[in-house]
Amino acid sequence: MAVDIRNVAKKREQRYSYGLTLLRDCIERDRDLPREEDIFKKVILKVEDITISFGGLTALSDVNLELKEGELLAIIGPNGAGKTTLLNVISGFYRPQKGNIYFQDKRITHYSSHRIAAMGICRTFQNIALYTGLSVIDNIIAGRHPHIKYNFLNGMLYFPWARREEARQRAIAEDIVDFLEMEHVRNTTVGMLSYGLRKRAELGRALALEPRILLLDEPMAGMNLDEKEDIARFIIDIHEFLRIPIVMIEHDMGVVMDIADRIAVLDFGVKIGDGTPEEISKNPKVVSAYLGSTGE
Amino acid sequence: MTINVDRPCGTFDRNYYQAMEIFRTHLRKFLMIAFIAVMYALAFIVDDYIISILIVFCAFSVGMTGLQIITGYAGQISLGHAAFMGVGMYTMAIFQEHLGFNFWMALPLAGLAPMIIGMLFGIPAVRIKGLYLAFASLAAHFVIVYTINNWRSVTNGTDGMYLHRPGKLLGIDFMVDKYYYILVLTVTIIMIYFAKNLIRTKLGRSFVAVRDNDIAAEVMGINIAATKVLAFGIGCFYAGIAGAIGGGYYEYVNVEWFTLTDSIWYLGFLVVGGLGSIFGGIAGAVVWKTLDELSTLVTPITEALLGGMAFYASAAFSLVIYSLIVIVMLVLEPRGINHRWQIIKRSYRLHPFPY
Amino acid sequence: MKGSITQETWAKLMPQEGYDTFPKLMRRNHWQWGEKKVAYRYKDFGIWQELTWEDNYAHIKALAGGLASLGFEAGDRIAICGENAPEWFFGQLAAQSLGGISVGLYTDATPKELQYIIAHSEAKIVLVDDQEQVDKILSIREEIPKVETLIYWIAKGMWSYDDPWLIGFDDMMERGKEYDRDHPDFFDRSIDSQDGDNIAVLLYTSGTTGLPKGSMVTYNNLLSIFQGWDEALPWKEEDENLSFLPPAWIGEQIFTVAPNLAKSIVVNFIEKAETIQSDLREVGPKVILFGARQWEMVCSEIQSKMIDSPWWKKSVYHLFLPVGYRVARFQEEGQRIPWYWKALRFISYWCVFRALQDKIGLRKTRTPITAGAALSPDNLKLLRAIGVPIAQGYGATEVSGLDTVQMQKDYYRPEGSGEPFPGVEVRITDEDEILLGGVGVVHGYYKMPDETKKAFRSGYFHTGDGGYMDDKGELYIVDRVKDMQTLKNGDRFSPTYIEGRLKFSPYIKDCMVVGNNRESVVAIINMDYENTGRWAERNHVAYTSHQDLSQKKEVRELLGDIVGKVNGVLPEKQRVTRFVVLHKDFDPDEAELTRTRKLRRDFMEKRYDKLIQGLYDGQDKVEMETTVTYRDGRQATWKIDIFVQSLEG
Amino acid sequence: MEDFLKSIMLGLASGGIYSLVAVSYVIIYKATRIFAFSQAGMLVIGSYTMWQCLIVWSLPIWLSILISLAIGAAVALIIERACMRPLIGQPILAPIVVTLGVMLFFRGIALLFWHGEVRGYGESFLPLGSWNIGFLNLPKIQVYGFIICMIVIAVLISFYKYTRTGLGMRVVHEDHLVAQNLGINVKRIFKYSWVFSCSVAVIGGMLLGNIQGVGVDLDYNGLIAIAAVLFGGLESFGGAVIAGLLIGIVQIFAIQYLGVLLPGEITMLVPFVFLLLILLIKPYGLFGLVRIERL
Repeated sequence: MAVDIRNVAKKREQRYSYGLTLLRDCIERDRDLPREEDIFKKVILKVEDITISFGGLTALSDVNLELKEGELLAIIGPNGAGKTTLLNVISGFYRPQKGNIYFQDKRITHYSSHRIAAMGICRTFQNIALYTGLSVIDNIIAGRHPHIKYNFLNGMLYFPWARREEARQRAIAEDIVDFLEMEHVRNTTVGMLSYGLRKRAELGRALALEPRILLLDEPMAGMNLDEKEDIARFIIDIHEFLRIPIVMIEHDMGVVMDIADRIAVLDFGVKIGDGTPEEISKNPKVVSAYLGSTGE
Repeated sequence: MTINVDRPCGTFDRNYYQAMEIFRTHLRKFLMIAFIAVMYALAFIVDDYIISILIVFCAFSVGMTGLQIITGYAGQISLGHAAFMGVGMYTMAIFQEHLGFNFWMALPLAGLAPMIIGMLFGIPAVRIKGLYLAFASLAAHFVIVYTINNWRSVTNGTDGMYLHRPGKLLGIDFMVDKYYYILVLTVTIIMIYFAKNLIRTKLGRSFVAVRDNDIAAEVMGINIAATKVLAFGIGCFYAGIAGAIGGGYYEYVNVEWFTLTDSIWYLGFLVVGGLGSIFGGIAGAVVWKTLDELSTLVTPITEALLGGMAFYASAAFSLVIYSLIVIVMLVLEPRGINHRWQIIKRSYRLHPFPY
Repeated sequence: MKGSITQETWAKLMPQEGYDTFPKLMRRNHWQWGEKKVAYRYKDFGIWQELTWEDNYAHIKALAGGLASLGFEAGDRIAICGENAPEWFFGQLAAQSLGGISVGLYTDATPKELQYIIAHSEAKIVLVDDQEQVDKILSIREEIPKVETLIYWIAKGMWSYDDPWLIGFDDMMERGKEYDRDHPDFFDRSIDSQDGDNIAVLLYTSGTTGLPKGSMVTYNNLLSIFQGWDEALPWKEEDENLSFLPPAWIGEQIFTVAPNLAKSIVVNFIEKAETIQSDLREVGPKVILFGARQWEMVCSEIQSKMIDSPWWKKSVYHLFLPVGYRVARFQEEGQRIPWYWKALRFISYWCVFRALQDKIGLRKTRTPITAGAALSPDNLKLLRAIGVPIAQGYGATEVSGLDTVQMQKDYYRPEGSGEPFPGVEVRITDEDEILLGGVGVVHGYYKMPDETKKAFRSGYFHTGDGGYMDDKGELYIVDRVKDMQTLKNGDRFSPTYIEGRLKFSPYIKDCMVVGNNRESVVAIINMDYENTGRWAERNHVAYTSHQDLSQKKEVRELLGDIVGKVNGVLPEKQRVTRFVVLHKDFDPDEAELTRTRKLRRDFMEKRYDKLIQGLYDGQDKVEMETTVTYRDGRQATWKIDIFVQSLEG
Repeated sequence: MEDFLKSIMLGLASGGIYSLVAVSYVIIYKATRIFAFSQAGMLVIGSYTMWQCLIVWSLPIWLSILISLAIGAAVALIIERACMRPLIGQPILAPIVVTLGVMLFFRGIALLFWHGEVRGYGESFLPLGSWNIGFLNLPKIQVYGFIICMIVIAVLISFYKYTRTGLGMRVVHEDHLVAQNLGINVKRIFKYSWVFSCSVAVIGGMLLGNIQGVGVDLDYNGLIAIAAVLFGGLESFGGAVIAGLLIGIVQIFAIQYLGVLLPGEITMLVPFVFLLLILLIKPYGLFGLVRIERL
């Protein structure tokens, strides 16, 4: 059942709430939220026949993709199919040779990636981009960068404004740590954490940016069963409870089949399938791409 | 379990303000206040020669803190820091001489001028990753030296300019070295307090983000180029202020005081002091300036040894010895005195446990 | 029922007239302190949030109103299951202020155990903390028809549950406020309607044998035992206490609820099970009650860290430790400490032990107490040596928790369990079973008249523990009467004593000694995977998993000479002749241990019977086949062979 | 038009030296990815050792050249072994500061031993005088210097292209780990690149000493060469050579045409202004590799 972000529950006290209360208040204040009737209908992110090549090697050719409100889109495909390159293009790290990207009907193809991040397109990386020198809580507070409201001058003076703002940001960061159940590793440096906890910390950093959409790059790669369960639970919570549309790259078909609303299949830079999990599992082209042609 | 080293047993935080305090327990607050009180008391105890050394310590601590912000925190290498200190001195002199500003008016301007110039030079270098800012700052050094030497009408070229200390203020005559030292110390404490807070807040974190992993910084919505330029600007502001208060003591400024060698020693002794911490910067400045004082004592001895060539000997000695210290220090302890100090402090606090 | 305790001590211990129940005390504290003093402090979102007595009173009143609006009257039971949190005790006090009884449940209990206790105690309302417990209760919903509503306070992940049977904690508070508006003085009326003799709590003891028995503990029992304790070891009002032991255990009621209400001390709640040690260090409590297992963890942490510490720290530690041991031995023999030893102790305190206590978080602790399973003497000596004045205690739920504690700080016996409190009477039967009487004896077991008759004879409770009293009146616990085992040749030996000594080594996590009517004593040992793994790395022993490391020859030799050292202390015939290193730890989820980590011996002997047979008939390798159930229910069977290590002599 | 050609010729001559020094920077950057400021100091050492052998000990030319090269190589080995190897894993800042320290160390040594006076080679190294071809009079020293530079550069480039160790150096430049997997002894490659770089710098020092006279300020010329390296792109030899020549020409033009407008001595100013312009327009230089970030 589509539980819309606004009327999930009345303002509950943080201790007895469903979690992420402070973050939800921030998202409601900063972002323009989907109306109830837009869920699964209004397109929020449109990728229009993107082509990109690195000196002769075409990583993506004419890829079209749409992400609707409140949808969990999984992108699957064999290694080297251009999945990560697609995410890099969306988040502004690479400039496509051809094609455009529209976010809320605004062309953002050539925006610099920090502007795109500040607009609410947050992403996590396959090989984790965190500050291994800082502790988990500092990483998350660093993720709050675009939403911290004081300039560096009264930052230097620190006392009245900056101090209050830092405390407020720390509270939001703690809210995320509590949601991701990382209280016991809150102060350990990220360098000393296990792989699963680092992926969770990175998810926390992406959340700290008050995402309007989330781009997850193989959130469950290289994890044991328990860690996969935890991360899957968090992703489902974020998707259903905060109503954040998610684009997820994943290899584990079991996970993809049961939590994805829609699946897009990429093979050698070409989109060969797009639809609900049932359609995709029966689509002949996808089957042949994955299992090799059946040779008849 | 990881023991929270900087909290003794039994101190817990009731709100986030307490959690963020630097000096959490009363003992540490008391120690810091006591240290500052001693520094002020020194003004009335020691003789004028020591006062001059202390003033130089303070001035160069401010300069080194500026370089710490550029290099230690934001990871950009600046080879023109001494030149920007010079710009600070000259702006002070120019405003005081040509436009008749008094000391208090000219001081902030002495910081702003190098900041603006620094940012101008920084802009070309920050667009791409790597040590291009080092080259840009090197170019800045020569351009500044050239303009000062050749803009005779304003900076009357190579024969230097005069600076003035502030006149009487509330009955304190700053011409007396003691009171000027107190003024310098106060400015230093304020500047270091600003730097400490800068590191704790949003901009400081974005400096560290840019230094450690600029892809992650980009993803967090940090405008990398702007952050690097701002870091360079703030660093040069500190250099300017350092120049102004340092210059105020001698009340004379000359081009020879800030050569390329000084810029290199700035960088070298910053690394000796320790990157990435305010204390490291101050330690580097103190080491550098004590070596300076020692080398001035050494010259009579070298004169006796080498006979006539004393003039060259002392310059050569300081060059050779300093560079040896920097190289040896870098090879043996790349993270500087501060890192060694942190290890000792941590080992003491963790006693008797190892981790 | 009075036994040998004089009349006026009995009267002195009884709570004053107007304040003989928990809710009344709570009301007095609210009236007396209100906003001025902190009652509860809990760590959430990284900082310690504080609740004053005003907040407590408001929360409890609102919750009581909510319960009343659900039809909860005097005499009804509320079952509470959750981690230590203010809401746990709000639920208990709210139910008690309506005249109800609270039933404590353990969070790591299996659904089957929960179902038995809830059904047996006919609880009307169940209060749990988070989604995990809610799912457990929902899975046994059919077997507990009497339960009308299920309340939860941590709502994470619960937004899609819209079952009317479930109510959130803050919704209960709103209902309570409405109820309070239309029945203005229901709260005071119901509080005044009770007196000291009402049953306060129903605590099910998960005995090592048979089904759990619920003992009916009254307010008088709890408050008078606490009063006796307060005379022996006085509490101060500014004391701090850390609540992390399961509230379903009598120790927690006596040690946290009673002092908080009677002497208004501050109770601190930990954030999460994994953060106990860092929270302990942050709070620095004045009084602490640990189970033996927690003290063993503290001791093994000290030892394992000292093994890794650099040479200069190690030399300082080993230089001053003998001073501590020597001073402890003075205290043990009760002699006066000579002045130069006092000076040495002062130096050693400031050089090592003050810092050491600070790191383990016990620097401010005035009365550290150990209860539950017996703490092995070596641990006790180490703790005494580093300056933690640990006191051993003994008690039983049926006699309202702690009954005997070592009271003098400077005089203690390592094996002893302390003198009885004022108001507690101890007697030893001829088969040296311990009988406990006095103010703390409870009414009996709930709905089990025959068990009550068997256990409570003539005003005394038959503890079933073997022991003896020395001339100074100190009680010594040897072992469970049933567990005292006899070898084939008639020698009696106490397996828990040997196990205690073995567990003192950092490389042994747990072990079980077997020998009842057999020719010799053998042991099944669980190695401590973390410390042994670190030892293996230091000695270049390659290993992959817990199972692989446990069967390594080097590990067996390492444990061999530890067992040898322990054998040195034991009399000739009681020595461990052969032992095996088990490939996995004893696990409460496979019912090998009780909730408080005590061994279930007969079940284990049946389960590892093939292994024990192999030990006795001299094989050097026993082939084992064990099935392992994962947390999500999947089963896997493994075939592995366990190597036997025998000790010469 | 006439002096236009003349200034180009003069520019080419001094440009030759700059490209030589630029090449020495590139050699080290190509192998170890560290920008070695110490090579500027090597110019000073090179010229002084040459002067010592030639004038003070009055050895024959070829012997003194050999001795200078040997000393250069020895110094290179010491620097590489003592300073650079322990810093391999360190962040980018430490090696750069060490090379700066080495530069100042050389300056200190020069001051200490040779008391820093400016000295000339006089007749002994390269013939004085000049030829006049048509209206140009080309000072012999400049022409010979230019030719020597071009020879040395040709030798180097051919070495990199055709010999095995040269190939090894190029692999090491791409990625140290890959090189190690291919069995290339990366440490030996570092040694070679430092030796080559220092010997090139020594030759540059000799020629520069010849033109401008032996003195402590030669390391400023080394800094000027940085503009050349940047302009040419940090990784390419060809780029460094061409850029060196261009800088030489630009310098000479600036002195002739701008010298009139700007007071004071602008030989130092021009290259650095040029450097700033390069950074603005083409940060990666003419032939530099545009680095793509693999995410």
